[in-house]
Amino acid sequence: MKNNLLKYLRTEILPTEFCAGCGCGTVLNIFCHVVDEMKINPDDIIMVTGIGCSSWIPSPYFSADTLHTTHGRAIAFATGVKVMKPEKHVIVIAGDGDLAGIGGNHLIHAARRNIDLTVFLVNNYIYGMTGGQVSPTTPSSVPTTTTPYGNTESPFKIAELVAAAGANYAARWTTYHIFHLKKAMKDAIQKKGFSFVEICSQCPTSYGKRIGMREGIDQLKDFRDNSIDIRKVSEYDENVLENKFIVGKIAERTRPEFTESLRKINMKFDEERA
Amino acid sequence: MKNNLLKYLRTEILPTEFCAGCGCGTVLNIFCHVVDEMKINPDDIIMVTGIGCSSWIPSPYFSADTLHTTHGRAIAFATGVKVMKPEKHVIVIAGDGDLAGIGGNHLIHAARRNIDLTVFLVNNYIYGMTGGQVSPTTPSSVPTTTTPYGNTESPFKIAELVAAAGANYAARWTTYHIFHLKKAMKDAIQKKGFSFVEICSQCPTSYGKRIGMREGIDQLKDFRDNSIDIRKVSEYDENVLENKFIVGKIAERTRPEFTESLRKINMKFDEERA
Amino acid sequence: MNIRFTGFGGQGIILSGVIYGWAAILDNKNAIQTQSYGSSARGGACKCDVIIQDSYIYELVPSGNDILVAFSQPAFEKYKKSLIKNGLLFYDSDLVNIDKFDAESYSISATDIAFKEFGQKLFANIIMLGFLNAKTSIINPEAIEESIRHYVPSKFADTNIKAFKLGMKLN
Amino acid sequence: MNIRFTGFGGQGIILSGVIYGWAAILDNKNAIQTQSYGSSARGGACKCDVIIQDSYIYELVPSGNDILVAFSQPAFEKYKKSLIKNGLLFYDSDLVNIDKFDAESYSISATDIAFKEFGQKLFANIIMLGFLNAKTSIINPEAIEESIRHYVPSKFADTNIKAFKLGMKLN
Amino acid sequence: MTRENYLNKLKNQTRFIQGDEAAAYGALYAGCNFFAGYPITPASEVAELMAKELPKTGGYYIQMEDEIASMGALIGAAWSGGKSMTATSGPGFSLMQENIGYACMTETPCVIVNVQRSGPSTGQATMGAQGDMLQARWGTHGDHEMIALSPSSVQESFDLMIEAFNLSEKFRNPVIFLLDGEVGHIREKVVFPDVSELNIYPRNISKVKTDVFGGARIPPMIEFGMGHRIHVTGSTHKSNGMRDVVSLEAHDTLIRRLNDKIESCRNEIARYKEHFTDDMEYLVVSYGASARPSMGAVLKLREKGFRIGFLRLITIWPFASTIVKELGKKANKIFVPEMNLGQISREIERFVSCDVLPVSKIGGVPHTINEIAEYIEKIIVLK
Amino acid sequence: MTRENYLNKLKNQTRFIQGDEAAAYGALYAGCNFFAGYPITPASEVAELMAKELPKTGGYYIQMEDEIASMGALIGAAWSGGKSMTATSGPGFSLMQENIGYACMTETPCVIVNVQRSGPSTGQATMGAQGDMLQARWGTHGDHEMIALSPSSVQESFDLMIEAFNLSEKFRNPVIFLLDGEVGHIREKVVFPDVSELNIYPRNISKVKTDVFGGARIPPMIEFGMGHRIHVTGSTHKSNGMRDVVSLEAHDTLIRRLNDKIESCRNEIARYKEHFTDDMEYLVVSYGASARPSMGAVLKLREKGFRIGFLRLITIWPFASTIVKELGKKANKIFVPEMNLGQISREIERFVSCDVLPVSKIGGVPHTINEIAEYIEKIIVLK
Amino acid sequence: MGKTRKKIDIYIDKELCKGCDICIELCGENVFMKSEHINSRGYYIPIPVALDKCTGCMICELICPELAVIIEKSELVKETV
Amino acid sequence: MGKTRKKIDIYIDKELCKGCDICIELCGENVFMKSEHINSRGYYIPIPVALDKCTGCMICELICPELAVIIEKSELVKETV
Ligand SMILES: Cc1ncc(C[n+]2csc(CCOP(=O)(O)OP(=O)(O)O)c2C)c(N)n1
Ligand SMILES: Cc1ncc(C[n+]2csc(CCOP(=O)(O)OP(=O)(O)O)c2C)c(N)n1
Ligand code: SF4
Ligand code: SF4
Ligand code: SF4
Ligand code: SF4
Ligand code: SF4
Ligand code: SF4
Ligand SMILES: [Mg+2]
Ligand SMILES: [Mg+2]
Repeated sequence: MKNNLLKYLRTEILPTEFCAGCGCGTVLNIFCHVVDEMKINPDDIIMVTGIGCSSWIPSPYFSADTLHTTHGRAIAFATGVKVMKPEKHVIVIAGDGDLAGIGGNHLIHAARRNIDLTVFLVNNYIYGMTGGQVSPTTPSSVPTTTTPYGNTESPFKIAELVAAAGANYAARWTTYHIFHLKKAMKDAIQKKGFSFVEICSQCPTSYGKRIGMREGIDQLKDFRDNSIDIRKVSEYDENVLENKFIVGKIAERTRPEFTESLRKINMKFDEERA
Repeated sequence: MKNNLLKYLRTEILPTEFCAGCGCGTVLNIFCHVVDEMKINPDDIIMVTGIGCSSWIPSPYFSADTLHTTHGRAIAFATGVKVMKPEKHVIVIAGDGDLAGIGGNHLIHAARRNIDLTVFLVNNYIYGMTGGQVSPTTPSSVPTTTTPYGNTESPFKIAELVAAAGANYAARWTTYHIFHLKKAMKDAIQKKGFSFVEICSQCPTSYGKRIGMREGIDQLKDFRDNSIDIRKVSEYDENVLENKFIVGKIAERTRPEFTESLRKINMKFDEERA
Repeated sequence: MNIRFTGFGGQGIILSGVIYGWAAILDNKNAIQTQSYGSSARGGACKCDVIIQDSYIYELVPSGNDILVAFSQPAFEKYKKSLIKNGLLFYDSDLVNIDKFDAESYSISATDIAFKEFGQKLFANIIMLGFLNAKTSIINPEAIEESIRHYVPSKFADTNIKAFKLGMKLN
Repeated sequence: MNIRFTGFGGQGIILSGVIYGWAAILDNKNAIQTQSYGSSARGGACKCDVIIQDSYIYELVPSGNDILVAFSQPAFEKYKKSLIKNGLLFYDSDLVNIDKFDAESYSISATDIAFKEFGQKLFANIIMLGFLNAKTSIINPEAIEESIRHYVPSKFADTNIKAFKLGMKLN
Repeated sequence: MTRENYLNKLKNQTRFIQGDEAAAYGALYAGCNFFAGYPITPASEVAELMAKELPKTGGYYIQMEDEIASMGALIGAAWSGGKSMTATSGPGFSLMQENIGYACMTETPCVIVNVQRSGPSTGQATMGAQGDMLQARWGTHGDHEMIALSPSSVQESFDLMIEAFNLSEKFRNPVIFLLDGEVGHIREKVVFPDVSELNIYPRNISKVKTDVFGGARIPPMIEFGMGHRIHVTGSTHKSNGMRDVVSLEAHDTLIRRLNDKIESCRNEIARYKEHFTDDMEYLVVSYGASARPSMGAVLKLREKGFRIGFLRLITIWPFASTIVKELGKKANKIFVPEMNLGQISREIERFVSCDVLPVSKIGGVPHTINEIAEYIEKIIVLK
Repeated sequence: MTRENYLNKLKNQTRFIQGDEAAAYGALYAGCNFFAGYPITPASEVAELMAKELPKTGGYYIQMEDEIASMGALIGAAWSGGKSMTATSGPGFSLMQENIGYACMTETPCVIVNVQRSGPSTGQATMGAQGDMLQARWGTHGDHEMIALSPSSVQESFDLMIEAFNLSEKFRNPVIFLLDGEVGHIREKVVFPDVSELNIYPRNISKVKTDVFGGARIPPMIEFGMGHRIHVTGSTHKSNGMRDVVSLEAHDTLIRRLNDKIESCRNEIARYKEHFTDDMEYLVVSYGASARPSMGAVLKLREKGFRIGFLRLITIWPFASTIVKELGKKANKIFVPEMNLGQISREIERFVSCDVLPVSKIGGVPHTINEIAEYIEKIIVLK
Repeated sequence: MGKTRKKIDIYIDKELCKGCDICIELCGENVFMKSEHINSRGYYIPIPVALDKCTGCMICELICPELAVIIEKSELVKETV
Repeated sequence: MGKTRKKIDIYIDKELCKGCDICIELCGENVFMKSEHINSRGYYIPIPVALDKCTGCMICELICPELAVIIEKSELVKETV
C-alpha cells in the first residue's frame, strides 16, 4: 500500500536525501496534505526555491514546475514568475539562511510590494546544507561551526519583521504543530498578497546536536514544551519569552496586491485602444 | 564673517553641489551643530556612506575620515570599520535608495547584530542622484520617471522596520523639525548599539516637482503641516495616518552590542595566556 | 557645424539642442546631440552639444565649437575656450557679461524679452534659437518650427513658434 | 597504496582515514586524504580515501583501490568496483554481506565486538584499523597509536588504543 | 493586439532619440514583454522608456530592489513566457554576474543591456567607456560561453537589439548588449521599420513533454504552467532537468554542450563589417563608439594614400576569430582603438602573429579622428 | 602579545590538514587579524578555522549576511588597520565582484580566497575545479589589474598565503588566492615555520599627512583614526582622494597608475617553477591541483625518452608572460592540463606562436597521470 | 441519529522509513514500537503494535518526515445512539 | 534676579547662499526679505530687513541648507526685574 500523497512527489528519487528525523520531510508531508485538501492541481503551482536543505523540499521532491534558483534569490525569481503567470500559485519554500540571511532584502521588499507569493520559510536555526554555520536565526550563545565560542549575535524574529515590512499575512508555527501549520499554510496560499509562514523545524544533524538534541524528536519535544500562543504573549515576562517559540498568526491585512496594480495600468491602455 | 561650523567641512569644495533648497544641506548643517554641541572631535568620527545625493553629505563635505563605498553597502563596510575601531564614532549618512533599497539587507542585519553604528537615513522619497526613479519609500500613486502612471508599490515604514529588526534606537524626524532632529541625532550617537534616525528630507529637483512642490520650502511646509507625533498616533484613523509624517522616537532598547561581545571572546583568551 | 548651448540647468538648454538637432534632420542633414549629466547638469554650467553635417558623422567629440550659446555667466566662463577661431558667440545680455572676449559675438536680451512678451523667462531659449538661426541660416526655419511643435506640449506650441519668429526678427 | 574507507555518515569513516593518513606521515611516508562532501556524506555511502606512498604524491585520484574497507551494505555495493585486481577487502560482517564477491576478503564482526567490549558501536572503526594494519603491515603500529591519541579527545584515548590493539589481535 | 497596434503606429516613423531609447524600442519590436531593472547612469533611460511604453504593448515593467533581483526576475519571467530584458551599467553588471551564470546554466533566453561607463568601481558615472568587454565574457564563474553585441550608432542600437533577442531565443543563452555610454547617450536619427518585415525568432516551445536540457544541442523549452512539471536548476543536471551533482559525466556532458552550442556556431553569430581590406597593408579593428572615429581615421589615412583596412566588430562574443585570423595574415600591423586599456586587442593577439597595437583612450571622451590617424601614421611612417 | 604566543606554540609543528585550513594558518602567520565571510562549500573550512583561531590571536572573525557584505567589511577593516581576508567559492566570488573592483580602485590590501568548485552557477558544489581563472582577472567591470596565486599542495597553500598578504600590502591591491576545491579539501602534511624567520611585509603607513592615492606609483596608506581625515572613494579621485568624476585627466592618471603598478612589476610578482626546460621539444604548463598529475606525466614521458619540459605557474595574474614567451620559442607544442575548458591556455596563446593544446577535464575529478601522458604521447607520436 | 465508528488500518512504507522514531514518540496512544526489521538502507522501522488504541488522530501520518505512515480509515458500523 | 537681553546680529554668507528662500519663509518673525543682490553663481540672496524683530530662535541658522546664515548673539544689558 502506497501513500496516496506520493502522487505529488517525484517518486523516482525517494526516499529523500534528508537526514533521518529532519523536519524538512515533515514540511513536505504537510504541504502535500495542504495541496490535496485544497484540491489544487499541481499543474497550477509553480515552486520556486533557493539553495539549502530546505530548498530540496520543493526541488526536487515536490512534483510541479520547479525553479531552483541561486542562494537567497528565490523571491526575486518568483517575482518574475508571478508577474507573467498571475493565475498560478507561486510558492517559495526555502531556509532561514536563504530567505532571511543572504536573501533578506528580497524578502522584505516582496512583502512591501505585497506581491501575491506564498513563502514558507523553514527555520532550522542554522545553515544546514553547508554543515552547521551560524544563521541569522540562530539563538544567541549557541555554538556552531563558525561560532565555536557561542553566537555573539541575536536572531531575527523573522515573521514579525516580514509583517513590519508590509506582508498581507504572516504566521509562525513549528513542525510539531502539524494541524495549525497545515491550516496556516492553507490560509497563506489562499490569501491574496504576500503571505509568509515561518516554520520552526528540527535539524538534528547540523543544529540539534549543538544544543544537545541529537535526534529529530528531541527538538520536536522542545517545540511542544516551549511554545507560547501569540495571543497569550502578554501574560509572560519578556525574558521568559526570549527562549520560547511564539506561535500563531502575527499579521493579516488586505493591502492591494502588486501584480493586480500592474495589470490595472495595462488595462487602461487596453481600453484606450478598444 | 564666516560660519564657525565651516571648520567641520571641507570648505575648498563649497558651496555644495546640492540643488538650491535641497534638504541634504540642512542635514549637513544640523549634523555640524550636533558634532559641535556634543564636543566630538571630528578625528574621532569615521563617516561611511554609499552612493546618492544624500551620500554627499559626509562625502565629500564633512571633514572627517570618510569611506565612500559602493551603492547600498555603507553599513557592511562600516561593520568592518567598527570592529577594528570600536572606540570611534562610526556614522553612516545615506539615502533611502541606498540604505533601504539595494542596501536593505545590510540595514536589517546590522540592526539585528546591534553593532554600534549610527545611521542617518535621508529619506527624500526618491532616487535623487539618478534623476528621480521610484524608491522603496516613494508613496503609492506618485508618478516618477519609472512609474509614469503612478507608483504601484507601497513604501516601507523604514524606521519601524529597523526597530523590528532589533535596533537599539530608532526615530523619525524631518528637516523641518530641526530641534527635534538635532536632539534625535545626538541621542543616536550617544546610544550604544545600532541606532537609526530616518530624516524625511525635501528634494525639489527629483521628487518635489512630481508632487507639485517645486521648491524646497514647499515640502518643508508639507512636513510642518502634515506631521503627527508618534505618541498621538492612536488618536487618528489609520487611513488618515497613511499620508502623514509620523515623527518621534520609535524604539529604544539596551540589547548587548556586537563588537563588545566579540571582544569578550578575545578577552577570554587574553586571560588564558596571562 | 558644432554648436554648444550652455547655461543653468532648468533653463531649457537641453531642449534647445534637441529641437535644433531634430530640425537639422528634418532638413535632411545628419545630426548628433549630446548633453551633460550628473551634478553638472544641475549646476551652473550645463551644456548641450549639437553636431550637424551633411555627411555621416564619424567624429563624436566636437574638437571645437563653431557656435557657442551662453545663458549663464559660469557657463560662459567654463566653455568660452571651446569656441574655435572665427567661431560665433551668442549670448543673453541679461545674464552674461562677456567683457573683452575676442570673438564675433551677438547678443540679445532674450530673458527680458521673453518675460516682457510672454510673461515667462522660459521662452528665452526659443527666442535665441530664432535669432541664432536667422544670423547663421544653418537650418531651414520651417524645419525648426516643425521640430518645436514636435517637442513642446501642444498647448505651448503656438507661443513657442511666436517666440521663435520673434527671435528671427531680431536679426 | 590506495585505501578507501566507506560506510554510513556518522560511523567514524572519515576519522579512520584521517588517523591512518597522519599515522603514515608519522611513519615518514607521504599521505593524502580526501573524503566525500554534501548529501552523500550524510547518506549511506560516505567514503574517505587515503593514498600512502614513500615518494611525493603526484596522482591525486586513486585510479583503483588496493584496499577497500566497507562498513555498510550500500557503501559496499557502490564502491566494490573500485577495488583493483588482487586488492583486499575488509568489512564488518555485522553490516555487510559480500555474497559472491571475488576478492581476497577479511571480515570481523567489528560493530558487535565494539558494542560488547566497549559498550559503544563507535569503536568498530578503530578495531577495524587495528585488524587492517595487522593484516597488511602498512604502517608502524606505534605511529597509528600516536595518531589516535592526536585525534581522539583525551578522555577517550585509552579506550581507543585498547580497541586498536584488540583489532590487531584479531589478525 | 495592443502590441501590434502600438508597433503599427511607430511604423516608418523617424525619431531623434538616444541609443538607450533606441535599444528599448528595439526590444519592443523584438517582442520584449518583461523588463526588470534598477536605475543607474547611463542606463536609466532604457528603464524609463520601458516603464512608459511597455504597458502600452501589454508588457510589464518592474523596478526591483537591486540588480541581483532584476536579473533573477528576468529569468523567472523568461521561464514563464516572458521575453525579458534588463539594463544596467558596470556596478550593476558586476552584481548580476552570479545570476547571469545561472541564465547560462539553465539556458534561459534574456537580454542584458550594459551601458558601459568609466570604471572600475563607481569611477566616473556619467562618462562613457568600453571597459567591460572582457567582463562580459568572463564575469561569472565557471566555464561558459557568451553572446555579446556592440552597436556603433543609435540606429544600430535599435536594429541590433532585435538581433540580440533573436540570438538569445535561438541559442537559449543570455545575450549581453554592450552599449557604451557614448552611443547610449547620443541622440541620432532612427527610422522605425515595419515589424511585419522583420524576422523575429519565435521561442522554440515544445508542446509535448520532452527533455528541456539535452537531447539536442539546443533543446526546445517548455514554459511553466503547461502541465509538464519541469525542473529548472543552476546545479548540474541531466537532460530532463534533474539535478546530478556528483557525476563527472553529467557535468561534462552539460557544460561541453552549453559551450559547444555557441562555439560551433561562432561564424554564424559573429557579425562584422569589413572596409578596404582587399588591398590593405595595415588593419584597424574597432567597435561601438570608437568604431566611428576609427572609420573616420581610416578614410583620412586612405586619402593620404595609406593602404589601410578597417574591420568593425558588431558581435563581440563569440569572437570573430575566423575573419581576424584571415585578415591577420594580410596585415603588417593591427591597430585597435578602444575606450579601455586594450581589452579586445588582447583577444586579437590570440589569433594573429603580427603586431597588435592598442589605441587606448580612457576617461570618458571618445577618440577623435585625428588622435587615431596621427597615432597610426606615426607608427606606420616610422617603421 | 597573544598572537606571538600563539604562533610560537605552532612553531615547527607538523600537521595533517586540509588546503583550506593551511590557507587559514598561513593567513594567521601573515598577520591577518580580520576575517569576514559567508559559508560556502568548499571554502567553509577556511572560515571555520578562522572563527576558532582568530580570537586566540587577538583578531576578529565575523560572519556577514552575504558575500557582498563580507567583501565590504573586509575593505572597511583594512582601512581601519586590519589585515583582512575572506574565503568563498564561485557563486560568492561572483557576488563579490563589485566590491573587489572597489578594492582595486581604492588600493585596499586584502586577500580573497576562492576555493573553486564546478561551475557555472551552483554547478556541482562539492566537486573541485579551476573554472574561475579568467573571472579572477576580469570579473569586475572596468580596466584593472589583478594579482592571483594558485598553490598545488597543502604546504604551498600555507606558504603562498603569506606571499599573498605580502603582495597585497606591497602593491596595495586585492590578491585572489585561487585554491581549487581539490587542493582545498585534501589533507596533507604541513610543517609550520618559525614566524620570526619569515618576511612579513609591513603595511606602509605614513605617519604624516600625505597623498594616499598618488604622488608615487604605490603611495603609502593612512589609517582611519590617525587624525588626517582621509577620503576614500571608489569614484575617480585625485591623489588626495577627493572625487573628480568629470575630468579625463584625473581618470587617465589614476587608472593608468593602478594598472601600471602591477604591470610594471610583472616579472617581480610572477612566480613559477621550471623543470626539464633545457632540452625540451615540448612543454607542459599547468598550475594548482592539475600541476601534480601534469608533473607526474612529464616524469613518465621523460622516462620514455620524450624531451618534454614542465612549467608550473604559481602566480596566475599578472601572467608570467616573459617565461612563457621565452619557452614558447623553444617548444613545438605546449600542452596545458587544466580543470576547465582551457582558460589559461588562451592566455598562453597570446604570447607564443606554436600550437597550444588545452588538456581539459571538467566534472570535479583531477586528471590522472595516465590521462595526461597518453594524450600528449598520442599527439607527439602522431605528429 | 447515527454515529459512525471507523475501522483504522496503519501502513508503514518500509522502504521510505528512516527509523527516526518520531511516530513512535509522538503517538499519544503508544500505538507504535520499534521493530527488529532493518530495511535495505539499514534503518529499523517501527510497527504498529496497538492498532486498537489508535484514535485516528493523524498525527503520525502528518508528521512523518518520509511520508511513510498511512492511516487508512474505513467506515465500519453505524451505531444507533 | 537679573534677566539678560541679547544683541543679535545676522550674517548671510553671500557666496554660499543659493537663494532657496527657506530662511525667508520659515522665520516666524519675517526678519528676511529677498534682496536684489545676485551672487557670483547667479542667486538672489536674502537680507535681514527686520533685525530688531529677531528672537534668536536659531531656526534660520539651523535650517539653511548652505550653512549660510549665522546668528550672532552677544550679551547686552542685564536688566533688573
Ligand atoms: C552565493 C552563495 N553563497 C553561499 C552558498 C552556500 N550555501 C549553500 S546552502 C547554504 C545555507 C543554507 O542554509 P538555509 O537556507 O538555512 O538552509 P538549510 O540547509 O538550513 O535548510 C549556503 C550558505 C551558495 N550556494 N551560494
Ligand atoms: C550597484 C549600483 N546600482 C545603481 C547605482 C546607481 N545609483 C547611484 S545613486 C542611486 C540612487 C540613490 O538614491 P538614494 O540613496 O535615495 O539617494 P538620493 O540621491 O536620493 O539622496 C543609484 C540607483 C550604483 N551607483 N550602483
Ligand atoms: S542537515 Fe539538517 S536540515 Fe539538512 S537534511 Fe540534515 S537534518 Fe535536515
Ligand atoms: S536631486 Fe534632490 S536630493 Fe539631489 S541634490 Fe537635488 S534636490 Fe537634493
Ligand atoms: S516517523 Fe516515519 S520515518 Fe520516522 S520512524 Fe516513523 S515511519 Fe519511519
Ligand atoms: S493516528 Fe494518532 S493515535 Fe493513531 S497511530 Fe497515529 S498518532 Fe497514534
Ligand atoms: S536658507 Fe540659506 S541658502 Fe536659502 S536663501 Fe536663506 S541663506 Fe540662502
Ligand atoms: S533667529 Fe529666528 S527670528 Fe531670528 S531671523 Fe532666524 S528664524 Fe528669524
Ligand atoms: Mg537553515
Ligand atoms: Mg533618495
